[in-house]
Amino acid sequence: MLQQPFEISGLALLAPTLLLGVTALVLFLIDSIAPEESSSALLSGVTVTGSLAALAAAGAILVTTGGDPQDLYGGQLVVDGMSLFFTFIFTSVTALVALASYDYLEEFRYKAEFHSLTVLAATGMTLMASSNSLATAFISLELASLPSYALVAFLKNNRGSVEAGLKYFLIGALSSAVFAYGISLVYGVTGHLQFNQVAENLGAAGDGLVGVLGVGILMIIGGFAFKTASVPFHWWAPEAYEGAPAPVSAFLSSASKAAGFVIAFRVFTVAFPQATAVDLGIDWVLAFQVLALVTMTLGNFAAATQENVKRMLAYSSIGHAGYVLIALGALTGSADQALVLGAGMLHLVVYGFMNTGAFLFIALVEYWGVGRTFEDYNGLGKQAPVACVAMTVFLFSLAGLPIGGGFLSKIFLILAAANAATIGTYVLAFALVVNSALSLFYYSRVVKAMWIEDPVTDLEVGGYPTGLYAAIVVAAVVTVLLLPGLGLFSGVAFDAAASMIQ
Amino acid sequence: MAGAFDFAPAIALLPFGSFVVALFLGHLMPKRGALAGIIATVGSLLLSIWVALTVLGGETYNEAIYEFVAVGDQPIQFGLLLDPLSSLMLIIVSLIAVLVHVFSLGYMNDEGETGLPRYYGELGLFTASMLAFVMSSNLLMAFMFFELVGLCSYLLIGFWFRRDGPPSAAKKAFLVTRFGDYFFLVGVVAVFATFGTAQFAGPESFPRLAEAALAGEGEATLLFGLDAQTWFTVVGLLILGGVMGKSAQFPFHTWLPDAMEGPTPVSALIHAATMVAAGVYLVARIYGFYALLPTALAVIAFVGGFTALFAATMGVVKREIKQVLAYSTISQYGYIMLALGGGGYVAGVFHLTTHAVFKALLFLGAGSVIIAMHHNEDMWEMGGLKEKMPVTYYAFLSGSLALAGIVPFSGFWSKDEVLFETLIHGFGSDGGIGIALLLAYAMGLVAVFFTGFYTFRMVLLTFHGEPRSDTARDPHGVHWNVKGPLAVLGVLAATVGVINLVPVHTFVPAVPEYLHDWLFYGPEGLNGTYYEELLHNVAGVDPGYPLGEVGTMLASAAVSLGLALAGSALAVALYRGDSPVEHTDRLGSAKTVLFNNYYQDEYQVWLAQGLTMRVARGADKFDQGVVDGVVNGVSSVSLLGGSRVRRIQTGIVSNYATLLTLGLVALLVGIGLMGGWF
Amino acid sequence: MVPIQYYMMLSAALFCIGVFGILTRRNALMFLMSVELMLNAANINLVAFSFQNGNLTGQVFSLFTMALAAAEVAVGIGIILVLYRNFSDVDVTKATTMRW
Amino acid sequence: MLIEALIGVCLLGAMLTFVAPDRVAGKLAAGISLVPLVGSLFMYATFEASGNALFGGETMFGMNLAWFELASYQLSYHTGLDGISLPLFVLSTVLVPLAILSAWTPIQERQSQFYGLVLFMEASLLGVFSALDFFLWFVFWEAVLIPMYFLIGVWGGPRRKYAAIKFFVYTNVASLVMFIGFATLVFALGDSVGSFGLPEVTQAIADGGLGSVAGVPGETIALVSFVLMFIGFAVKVPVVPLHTWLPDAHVEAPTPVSVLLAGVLLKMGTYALLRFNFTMLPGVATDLAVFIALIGAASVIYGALLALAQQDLKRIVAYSSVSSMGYVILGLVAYTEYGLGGATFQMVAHGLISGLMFMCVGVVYNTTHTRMVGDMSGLASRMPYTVGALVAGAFAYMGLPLMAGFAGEFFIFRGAFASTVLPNNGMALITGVAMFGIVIVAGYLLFAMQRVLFGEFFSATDYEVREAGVHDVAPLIVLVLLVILLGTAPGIFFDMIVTATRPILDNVGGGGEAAVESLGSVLGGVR
Repeated sequence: MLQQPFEISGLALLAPTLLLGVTALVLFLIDSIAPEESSSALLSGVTVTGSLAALAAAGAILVTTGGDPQDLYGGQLVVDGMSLFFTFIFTSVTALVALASYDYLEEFRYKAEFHSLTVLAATGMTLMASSNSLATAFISLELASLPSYALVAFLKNNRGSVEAGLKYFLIGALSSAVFAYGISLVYGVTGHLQFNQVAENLGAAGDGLVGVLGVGILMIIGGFAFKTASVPFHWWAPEAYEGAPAPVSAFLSSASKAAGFVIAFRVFTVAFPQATAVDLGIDWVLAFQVLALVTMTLGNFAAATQENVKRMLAYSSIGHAGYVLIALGALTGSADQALVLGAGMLHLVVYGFMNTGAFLFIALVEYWGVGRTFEDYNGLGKQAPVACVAMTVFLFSLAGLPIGGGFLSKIFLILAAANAATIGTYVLAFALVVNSALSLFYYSRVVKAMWIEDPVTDLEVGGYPTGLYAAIVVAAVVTVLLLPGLGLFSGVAFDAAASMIQ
Repeated sequence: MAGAFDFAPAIALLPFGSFVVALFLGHLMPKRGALAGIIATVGSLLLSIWVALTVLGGETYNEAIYEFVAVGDQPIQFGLLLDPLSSLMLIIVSLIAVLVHVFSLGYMNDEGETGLPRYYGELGLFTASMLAFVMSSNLLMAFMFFELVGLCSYLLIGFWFRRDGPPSAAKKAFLVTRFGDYFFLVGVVAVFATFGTAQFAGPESFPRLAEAALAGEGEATLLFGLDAQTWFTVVGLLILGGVMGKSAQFPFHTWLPDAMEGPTPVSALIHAATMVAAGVYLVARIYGFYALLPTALAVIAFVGGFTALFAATMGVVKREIKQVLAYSTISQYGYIMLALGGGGYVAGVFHLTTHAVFKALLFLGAGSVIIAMHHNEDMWEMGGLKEKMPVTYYAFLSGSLALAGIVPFSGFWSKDEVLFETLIHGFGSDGGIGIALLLAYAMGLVAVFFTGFYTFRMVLLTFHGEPRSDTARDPHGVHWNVKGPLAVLGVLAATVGVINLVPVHTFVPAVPEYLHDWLFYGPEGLNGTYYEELLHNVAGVDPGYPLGEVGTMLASAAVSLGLALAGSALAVALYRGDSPVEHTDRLGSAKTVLFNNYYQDEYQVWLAQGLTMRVARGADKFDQGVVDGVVNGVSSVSLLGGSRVRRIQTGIVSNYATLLTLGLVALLVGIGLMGGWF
Repeated sequence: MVPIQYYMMLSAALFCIGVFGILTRRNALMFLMSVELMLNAANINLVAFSFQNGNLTGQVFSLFTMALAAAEVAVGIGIILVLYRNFSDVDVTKATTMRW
Repeated sequence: MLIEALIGVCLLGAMLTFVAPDRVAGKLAAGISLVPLVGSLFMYATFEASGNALFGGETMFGMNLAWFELASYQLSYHTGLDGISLPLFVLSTVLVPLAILSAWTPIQERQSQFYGLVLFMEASLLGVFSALDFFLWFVFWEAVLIPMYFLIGVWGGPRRKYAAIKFFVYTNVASLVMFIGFATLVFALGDSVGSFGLPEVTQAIADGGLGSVAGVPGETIALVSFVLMFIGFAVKVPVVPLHTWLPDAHVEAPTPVSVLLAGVLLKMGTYALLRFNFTMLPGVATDLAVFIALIGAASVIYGALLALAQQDLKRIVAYSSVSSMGYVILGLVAYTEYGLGGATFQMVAHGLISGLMFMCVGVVYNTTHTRMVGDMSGLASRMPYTVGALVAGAFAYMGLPLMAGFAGEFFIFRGAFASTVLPNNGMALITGVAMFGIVIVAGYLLFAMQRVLFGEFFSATDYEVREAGVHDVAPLIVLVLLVILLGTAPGIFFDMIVTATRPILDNVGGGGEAAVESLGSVLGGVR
């Protein structure tokens, strides 16, 4: 199917992305009209509305097209079940973060900039989900990254925030350079950037260029590893998540990670099909297995003994990146690839809610000014039971207990590893078990602090901010509902995965 | 028309009812539940007599009355087996129970004890369990009630739980018998595994199946690749474990002397006449099985003979009256075992009967003395009670003569038959069993001497001479409720031997041998005739008469009576007079050994506390240190690893870049080498 | 015509110089410049391969890369500015308030 | 439908209790927990299904709805009760109200949360015993951990945090290991099964659907997944040497929680062993019978020895649970009617008895504020009813006939002794040795009773010791009566259990001969 550029249907298909872009512009507009007195409610409202509109548009497109792939701009972009699925994640997270920012940003200037940067990053992420070419992938990745750098360093008088921004930016710049170089090598061997054409020309590597192609592919992996906070490109993550304003941490660790994964899924299933790559001697599945193993282990082990809750969540976020990498590491020839990919997608959707919720709870605690260590959380459950129940839901769901969708999605990942049934994937499965146990340990440290420990000092929470509470409660409710209701997504996820695998 | 058998369940249910009533309503009733118990046990006694009469009419009963569970064709049922043996035992048990209930009025109520509803409740439960045990139609049901009487024994020994002694004795009693019951339980499941049934009677009963299997017919699952004879012997010996525990046979006898911590009526009922008899009764009950197994028989006889002698020697030096009786009980049950093992089925049951009577009598007599002595049991503090309490004295004397085996008291007849049967079967049987029986006989014979000695030592010290303490000079009087049972039993102890005057019958055939006939002509497969055939055909146990039938009998009787008299005479010689003195020092080093009961308690306590507890503590250390240590170690190592891993996040972004590059290069090299890029 | 290998060697060398710069320089600006070197190494590759493969895709993409590099520098300079404001230094190893 | 209604009542009740004020929470929860009790008794009364749910037998009171699709697998919401699960279902509904009653005295803080969590746990427990689809079952299975963590962690003793997290992590790891095992098994079935429904999987395996995967033969896969699942469930049971979480959890948990932990939670492990390992993979089970039987026997003896060495009453009872559950393992591996039936029956029996024992110890603790054997004696004179119940419970634990424990143990002994899964009557030998546990159990219980209950009254703590209140003693009496009822009429449950275990035995086929020749293949298979 040949699509003409700017054809009306094409634009409609890109409605989520466009809506987000327009929202960002509207925010700029509001800010430029009334730079000093722009109200938090208005800005948050616009952002939430824009995100939800994009979400609704994605849903509508999914219903209309049934998830069939629709090429745009000569195949540079594609709108299919996968992209719409992830658009759902991005827009939901954006909406939640924007809702929470209503209170969080109340004291700050530059609210509009904050919101528009968030929305711009989300725009980039939706484009990443639709990218069907290494070029668009690179551009959209940068579109998602650049606002993120600024967001992390948003508290420009806060040393932590600035340091976080610096580290994020430096590692990010390095990674994008590696990524770009990898793209150039792949382009050199195959002569194309569009995924399906890359796949068709992979065979060209046969005459002595395997090494070049292989190095290129591994460097591309590096680019994704940065975005998903995977080893060895994860270095920025602990500091960035810790130093950034908590809503930004939520946004980055949930949405940005998902964006990295969606593009990785697409590249490695469409552009470098496993069978062809392995025939050539480029066993990227093995590479992902190694990365998954190291990433989840490092993330969880480092998280286990943290004193700072936010940093613990940051490391746990690395651990979860490792879990989802199983979805790539288990894409062996023996696996039911739709099952494997779908499992990763489902984990990301659940993770989008539970992890966002957890970081938003941190935002709430920062809002109260309670403190950052585990001990500071002691006895919080008595003061703010609703929020603490929600946090408990998030944490246990992250740990893979059946109080939220995280339980199912995590065991689906184990299932995926078992399904692939190679030694490597079994190692991954058991590593996940061990790590999961460890994660249960450190997540429950927070729970213990909130519910079991007695407060060290007289604890007084300062108010019950509506926006933050609303966001947290919504995230919690969705997390819980995703346990019985994961089926709503599983159909889309597995269909999308299956259609991409062909 | 409903006959006796239809009411048979009530024999056990009546005392059970009294248990419930006494326990829950006893505190509202006059006499605190004793009446309920008496009424119930009298009812049981009457019903038992009715059943016995019906059995006498030639009927027997062997029916399942309650299905415990059913799986396929192997149901587990509760049934009643009412035949001569069980109906005899029913009468004994219910009779003694009635008397003990009455006696308790004097011993417990009149002494102002508290907790009487519990006491009578437990007595009721015991009686019910014991009666149910007696009527059991299969081995499992027997085991179950066997355990329940053990429970009641535990509860009653520990009746005075506020003191330190009784609970400890109760625990020991339960534990030691439990040790035997372990073997019994293994035996029960082995019987099920082997035969698929545990029925006592009928063509599908396990003794009959065993017989068929030994004859090479029928089906029995033999385990461990053993041949039928060996495997059945193993099973038989396993069951024997329970028997030896309950009947206090060596080496499981240690609990019984301690059990005297319980109230004396309980000792009379449980630890003399009935529960202790449960063990040997069981052997008699499945005699059709043991009669197939010469090795098992030899073991039974040998254990019995040894225990008879062993316990009798310990009884010689005891100071407390109940202790003497306890060792005497152990010894007497040794005789019963000796009889059963020696092929004397009737002799065993006969001695069981007479012993139940005279030992219950002796205990109740001792109880009467104890009441009089304000619960002082030391015989060296007594003396001269003969004049103060004549009824007790004469009854006690009757029991003592029976115990010592002095003609014509009941004990003489039964003990004589026990020894005689063992002797002739020892002579008549070839091979190992013959020798074993003769050895056992010899031990039993020697024990007769000691029996006579300790019996009369006890009588003399208690009743004769001058009172040796103030309480003995002014004893507490006893009422009719004590004297009545004593009188009944005193008469019985003297006369009950008439039920089986075998020697007399030999000379004067007109004199009946009721018990012999009663047991020999029971239902098919359950009677003495049949057992004799089995002994002859399968086990190779036959009678032999070195001096001719009559001559042997007379010789045997003369020897045993002579020894009994000799023992008694020695006791009289040593302890007569107004102020007898202790002669134990003459025993030299043997005295210490005897006072310490051959150190049997010591090694058993060491087994339980020294060895087992040490092993347990070792296991606990191992568990805490190694098994749990590994678990905690894994967690510590993980956390330590975690705190190390996080150190690589140095905070310096240049290091990050370095590590990032190194990581990427390592990945490139690794995957490249594997893919053969270079 | 210059063989493609030469371009690749050039770009690889450039890339390595960039990496070396990142690993050794502590000045944030030098860090940025090194990244630019690496990006330009990619650009050389793209253009060369574009020429080699006979399509314009690579060249067009290299234009995008340049633009993005510029944007990246803009953001980067901003961050370096606030870094200087907070830490009074542009030494990237000085900002270590968060670690482990 | 009824199952769902009852679970729903529990969940709604949990929420309601959670928001209720503390002073009514206990009574409210007790009231709510009566609904499932009545419901399950109604189920028992009207139960007429026969056969095993996993072998296509009829089930009752459940539902079967499509839940969602997992790639090519259909996950369903499938529940139902058969003769194995109904007794355990009833056991749960019986123990929860009693546990709630026994909580009235000791639980004085954060009551509404406590009772809410208990009801939440009941919902999960009911789910575990009724779910017939693997994922649904696994949700309930893991959901039990959450309330348990809080119940131990918040209301527990001095080391509660350690105990709670240990329990939490240990059992969670085990569950996931088990999950890997089951997933492996299902995937090895390939296209022959399109769902994770337990009946479907069982049927597919029985039909010989286990093929080789990636060159690994089906037998090896079965072996591996059996071992993984066994390890997973063994932690829950718990089987030596995976038991060390249990004493800590029990000692620290408040009484009502110990009751549920010992009474129901441990049974989840053996229930799952029966449902998964021993039903689905009988071939492997018989191949490995010697190891499993030895593990069972080791649990019995070792657990009993450990109990003997303890001074804390709760620890004694906790280790006895390890010992008792060892019998269940023996019964399961026997593959005889009495063995399987007895094992299932013993689950119920031990649930009641251990619940009773923990409650008694709890009442003693509420009064004396100590559980150490040396710290008190002569309680019998001060609290006769409690001591009476304690004595009854202890004797039930020792396997006194006409009490539930004896029935269960005897069935197991009988079944295991006659079992032919091992050549040369190995099972008889192992059973015979394991039976020695009945002596040790008597030993430590009698010693403890003698020292604590009898003798002169003495208490090292300065509290007034007197008989506990009605709502403390009533549950004890009820449990004693239930134990006696089940002991005198085991057919109440045994009959239905046997109908449900029969298909398992039919599936094993001529277990005996097959097993003898399979010992060789074990060694081959393991290699």
